[in-house]
Amino acid sequence: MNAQVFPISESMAPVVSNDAVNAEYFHLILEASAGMQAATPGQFFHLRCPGVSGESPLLRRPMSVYRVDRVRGHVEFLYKVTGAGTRGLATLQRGDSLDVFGPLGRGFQMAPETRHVLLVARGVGMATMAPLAESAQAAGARVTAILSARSPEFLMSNDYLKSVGAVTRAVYDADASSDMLHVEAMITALHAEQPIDLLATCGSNRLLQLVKQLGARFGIPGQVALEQHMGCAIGMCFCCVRAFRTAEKVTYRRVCCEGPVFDVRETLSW
Amino acid sequence: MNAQVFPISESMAPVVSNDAVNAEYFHLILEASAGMQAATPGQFFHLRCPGVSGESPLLRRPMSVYRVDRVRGHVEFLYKVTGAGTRGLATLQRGDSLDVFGPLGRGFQMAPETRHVLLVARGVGMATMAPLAESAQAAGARVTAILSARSPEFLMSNDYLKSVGAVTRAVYDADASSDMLHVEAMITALHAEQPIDLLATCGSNRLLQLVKQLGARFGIPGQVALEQHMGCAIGMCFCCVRAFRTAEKVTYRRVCCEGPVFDVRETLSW
Amino acid sequence: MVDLRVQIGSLTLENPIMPGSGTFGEQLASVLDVNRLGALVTKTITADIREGNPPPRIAEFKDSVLWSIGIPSKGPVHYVETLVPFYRQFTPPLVASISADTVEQFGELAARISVPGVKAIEANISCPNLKKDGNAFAMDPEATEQVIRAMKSATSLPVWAKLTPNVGDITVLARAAEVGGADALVVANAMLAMAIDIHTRRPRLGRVMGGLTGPATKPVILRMVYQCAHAVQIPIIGCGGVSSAGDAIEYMLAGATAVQVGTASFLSAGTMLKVVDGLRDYCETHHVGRIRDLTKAMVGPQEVRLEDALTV
Amino acid sequence: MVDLRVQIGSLTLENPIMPGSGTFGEQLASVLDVNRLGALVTKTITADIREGNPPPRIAEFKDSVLWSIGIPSKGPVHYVETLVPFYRQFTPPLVASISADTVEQFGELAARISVPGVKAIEANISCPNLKKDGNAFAMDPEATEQVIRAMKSATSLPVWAKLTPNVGDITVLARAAEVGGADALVVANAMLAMAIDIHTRRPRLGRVMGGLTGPATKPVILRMVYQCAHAVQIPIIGCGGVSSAGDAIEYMLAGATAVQVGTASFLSAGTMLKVVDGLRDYCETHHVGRIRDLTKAMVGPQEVRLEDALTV
Ligand SMILES: Cc1cc2nc3c(=O)[nH]c(=O)nc-3n(C[C@H](O)[C@H](O)[C@H](O)COP(=O)(O)OP(=O)(O)OC[C@H]3O[C@@H](n4cnc5c(N)ncnc54)[C@H](O)[C@@H]3O)c2cc1C
Ligand SMILES: Cc1cc2nc3c(=O)[nH]c(=O)nc-3n(C[C@H](O)[C@H](O)[C@H](O)COP(=O)(O)OP(=O)(O)OC[C@H]3O[C@@H](n4cnc5c(N)ncnc54)[C@H](O)[C@@H]3O)c2cc1C
Ligand SMILES: Cc1cc2nc3c(=O)[nH]c(=O)nc-3n(C[C@H](O)[C@H](O)[C@H](O)COP(=O)(O)O)c2cc1C
Ligand SMILES: Cc1cc2nc3c(=O)[nH]c(=O)nc-3n(C[C@H](O)[C@H](O)[C@H](O)COP(=O)(O)O)c2cc1C
Ligand code: FES
Ligand code: FES
Repeated sequence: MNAQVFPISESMAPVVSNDAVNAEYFHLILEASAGMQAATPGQFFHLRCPGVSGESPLLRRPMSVYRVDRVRGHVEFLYKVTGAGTRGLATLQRGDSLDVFGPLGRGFQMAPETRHVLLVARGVGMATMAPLAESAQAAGARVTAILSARSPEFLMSNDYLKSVGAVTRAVYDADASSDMLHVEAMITALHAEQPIDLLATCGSNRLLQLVKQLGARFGIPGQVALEQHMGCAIGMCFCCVRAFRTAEKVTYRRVCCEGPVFDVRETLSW
Repeated sequence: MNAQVFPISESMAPVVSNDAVNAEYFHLILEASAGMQAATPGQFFHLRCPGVSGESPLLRRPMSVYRVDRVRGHVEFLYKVTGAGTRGLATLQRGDSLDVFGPLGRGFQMAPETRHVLLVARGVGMATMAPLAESAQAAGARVTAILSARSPEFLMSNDYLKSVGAVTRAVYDADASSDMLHVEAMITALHAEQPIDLLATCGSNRLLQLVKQLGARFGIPGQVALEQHMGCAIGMCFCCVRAFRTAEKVTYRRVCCEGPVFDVRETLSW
Repeated sequence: MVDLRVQIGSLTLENPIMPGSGTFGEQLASVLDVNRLGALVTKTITADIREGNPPPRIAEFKDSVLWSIGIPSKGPVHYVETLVPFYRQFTPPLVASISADTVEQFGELAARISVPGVKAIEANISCPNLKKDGNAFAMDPEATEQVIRAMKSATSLPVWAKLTPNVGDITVLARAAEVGGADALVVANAMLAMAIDIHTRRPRLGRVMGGLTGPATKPVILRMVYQCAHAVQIPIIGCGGVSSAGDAIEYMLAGATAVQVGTASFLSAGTMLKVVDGLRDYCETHHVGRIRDLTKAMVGPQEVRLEDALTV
Repeated sequence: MVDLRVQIGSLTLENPIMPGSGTFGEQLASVLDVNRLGALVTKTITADIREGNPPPRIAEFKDSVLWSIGIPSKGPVHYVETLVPFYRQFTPPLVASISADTVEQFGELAARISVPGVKAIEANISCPNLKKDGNAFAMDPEATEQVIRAMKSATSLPVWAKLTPNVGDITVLARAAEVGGADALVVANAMLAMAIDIHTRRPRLGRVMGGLTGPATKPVILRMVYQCAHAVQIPIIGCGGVSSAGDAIEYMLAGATAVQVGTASFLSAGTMLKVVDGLRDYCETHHVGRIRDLTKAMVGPQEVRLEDALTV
């Protein structure tokens, strides 16, 4: 009837694999339509999670794109099992299909002249930034990633980040290297080595504060991927707001469509 | 704390097998506790049916005991797949467990001196009467069963009834042998051969009417197993009523606890 | 040891869990140890003998059930001569539920069933008031107050007013019952609802409309309990959609002193005992010595008000 | 060919399916062909600019969702200058939803947004009436009538009154809106509800109470549509828990002329189109030539009355 093409779509994506990465995390690979593969770094999909023993969740669950593999035609996710939805996701097996809605949201914005991107994340937060590492690298920028974790066994994405050419630095709670002062010193040193022109962070309020401070100190842009509970995921329901500070006032913004990636200068801590 | 034993209980019964009998019917065999095996002919269990793709039914589903196999310690059901609940039942596999509540209801009442029991049923109705065949036979009565079905492929329980020593007669819509006049003639002939002293029926309003008439004509007791949508299945919610005629008045009775087996003389047609 | 006892006016319950009227019967004693319940609430009776509504009486949804039972009743003589003696073998207090067509009849029936063995009377005022256009007593504050007052002057037993959720501002009704002298409120009865079979185009219940019960109703009734708890001083018994200890605790935090379980007992007959055990576990885990300390213990929201955010 | 058109007063809709206010936005045009909808209903606006309620704004249940959004509003200027022109590219009629703190402001805002491109105005009267103790307009028949009357005299556009389900007898409100001059009723808005996190003991919404929506609410709202259809002459738009064509048909059989879809569009953005397709299929299967013939087409229950049974 009409040949309209819609940038956002709901589709059934076949599961290629869905393997446990460690005790808490799974890595899901889906066969992706061209529309799905159009996802840019920092964007997400809204997933209809299958139910476990009848507890099929009503709402979808937002999940950042961990990787778009355009060669194989895959979209990948890295997720932590926390509640009913992600428990359901974890039951997916090769041959199943997952109902995915997207790609959604406003991702990371990298100026073309960017030369050195610093990613700093904690836990599964790195999942959200992995595509940025890949695309920054592809655009000729150097990428350094600081990964913060409880201890080495909870380190995420290290190998993948290395494989796309990022230099990674792991810091741990276990040996106190994840201490903010230490991370601050690391970033300062990295900046001295080669000026950082984009700071990106996700997954920790303390890291966000640090990025905010250092961004202000060095005069470089900082971006953060935020999370909030979602309904529609496309900006219609206004349930996913967080408070932000603009020049004039404090205001609510929708994480799903005005974000999930925001300028750190406008964020508030809470 | 207390060593009370309750006649009705909720238990998780391991599935021994659950095989398709034909395109519509399944035969479910459960490992049964002693309490479950205490079920008498005409009694039923209330089953928590598992969900299929998240449509797990809230209410339980009543299901007559098809057979109690006291040698193997099994309770068996024969059921037709009709809606969400029975679709869920059909997914059960050996190794699963089913939450069963029972045994429930007032079953068939057979006087000790009974010598010839006639069962007449249509479709899955025979499932409900199969245990009566077995126990009547064991009590030394002759059992004749008239099975009515659309056509031979929908015939139920014929082999099983034969195996417990019943003489079976099949009548079909396909060749018009299931016609009421024909069935009436069959029963009249059987009664002439050896007086019937208990008529039992299930699953067809027309058969019920016939049994009622013949019972009155020959002066022999008739019993019918009825169905009604159920909530609690133990007499508390009053949702499973049907109208009955007593000497004085028309009144509602609860199928779950005043039945499911009733004296045909008190039934009304609808 | 957790102290599970709660106080409903002059009545001490060993624990806060009891059945909702109409969802319990003698039969449950064949399934579980009813002595472990906080109270035994029986099905509503009327002064006359009634058969109840025409079938179909039940329709099922994903997370709720729709009923049209009416009040099949064997009358007060059967109640006093058969049920009361039967329940005497059990330790939890017996609570009789009654209904009637007029204010006066509520009083008369309350008097007739005020016999030894009955410890409180619950007024099911969700039924039509025949003297007032057939609108439910519980939808009308004046009628609510009058019914409770009539019962209170007819009996010395505690009277619980069971409110209907089919109202606008429930606090108006709650206060009316309190003014009438109610010793406690039961919040609330089933929600008026209906369903149609789109293939036959017939209503799915014989009486078209019926009462919706079960888990899906909990958020609405919980809100009503919370509102009532801020409107009256008398204890509140929460009722609607409870099927786990977590649900019961939610009601207590919102302001309930005790909780009734209905539909969930049909889904699993042992639900009430599971809830009692779960309450004990919760109290142990959360170091709550006396369960009554949970009543109205909800704390404020962790708001991120824009005004506050300014000062961060 | 099935005729899916329905008539809401003077407005002809190509089919009976439209979004509920607040569950639709420009964004949906990036996902589906909005020209296939019966009407386009926009999020409620107020005369002033508002940020809406503090988060958390959402809590999920098995079959319903609890929301506390408030009315984030960019005001009438943005509406008239940005949204109306945007929606002009689409064929379905644009319905503006408005809210206000007083009767007078409802009239003023209706006048301000009565611009070419807007085809009807929906009055969201579920908000607090600041001149009357903050109780919702829609809980008060007098205020309901006044709001509609004020809007009708301020605009020549059709006015739809969106009732709240948080009332006792909804027909009183329905009639008040009809007397006030409403061209149609939307039955109904979300149900007031709440939830508590038993571990933190905090309410799960920043504003404690919120609106319950989604499939679980359907049996209650359906009953209200049925009641209203027997109380007023103006068309009714059913709204509450619709997620399939079957749900929409149920509403029509109960008395609705058209149907709004809310929460279900969040669960699957294409729901409304799936419902439209399903309506066509149902009509074809059931040989319904004109979908409007389904309105109020429920037949009586197949009752087994005891009285009747006697004659069997
Ligand atoms: C834009 C975005 C990207 C995300 N990317 C990832 C990712 O790549 N990997 C990953 O492991 N997680 C990610 N999350 C978090 C993920 O959405 C939640 O862990 C998930 O929704 C939890 O669902 P659940 O049913 O398992 O848990 P439950 O706690 O049972 O969920 C209950 C409800 O709360 C919501 N919820 C709970 N936690 C969160 C959260 N942190 N953010 C938003 N909603 C939440 C759920 O969606 C659901 O509605 C992301 C969140 C957002 C907003
Ligand atoms: C005492 C008793 C014994 C029964 N024994 C058998 C048996 O041995 N074999 C068999 O195949 N069926 C039997 N039935 C019927 C069986 O209970 C229904 O087929 C089953 O409940 C259908 O559930 P569903 O979810 O698959 O169908 P749906 O139609 O989706 O069920 C919807 C609702 O209606 C109820 N319902 C539908 N049909 C019936 C019915 N005929 N009787 C009672 N409730 C019904 C369901 O329990 C459920 O609550 C018996 C019924 C009763 C009352
Ligand atoms: C089958 C059934 C019968 C009921 N009968 C009565 C009754 O006679 N009197 C009464 O006050 N409430 C009656 N109720 C309402 C319940 O007591 C209770 O208020 C309602 O079921 C809500 O609780 P739930 O969601 O836990 O089921 C009945 C409920 C059901 C399900
Ligand atoms: C996120 C959200 C926002 C809403 N905002 C409004 C609103 O601004 N104005 C209004 O009249 N109704 C609003 N509603 C109510 C819906 O229009 C609709 O009445 C309700 O969601 C019930 O329908 P449903 O069960 O299909 O969701 C909102 C509902 C939701 C879920
Ligand atoms: S989730 Fe609906 S606006 Fe963001
Ligand atoms: S099913 Fe509850 S009384 Fe029969």
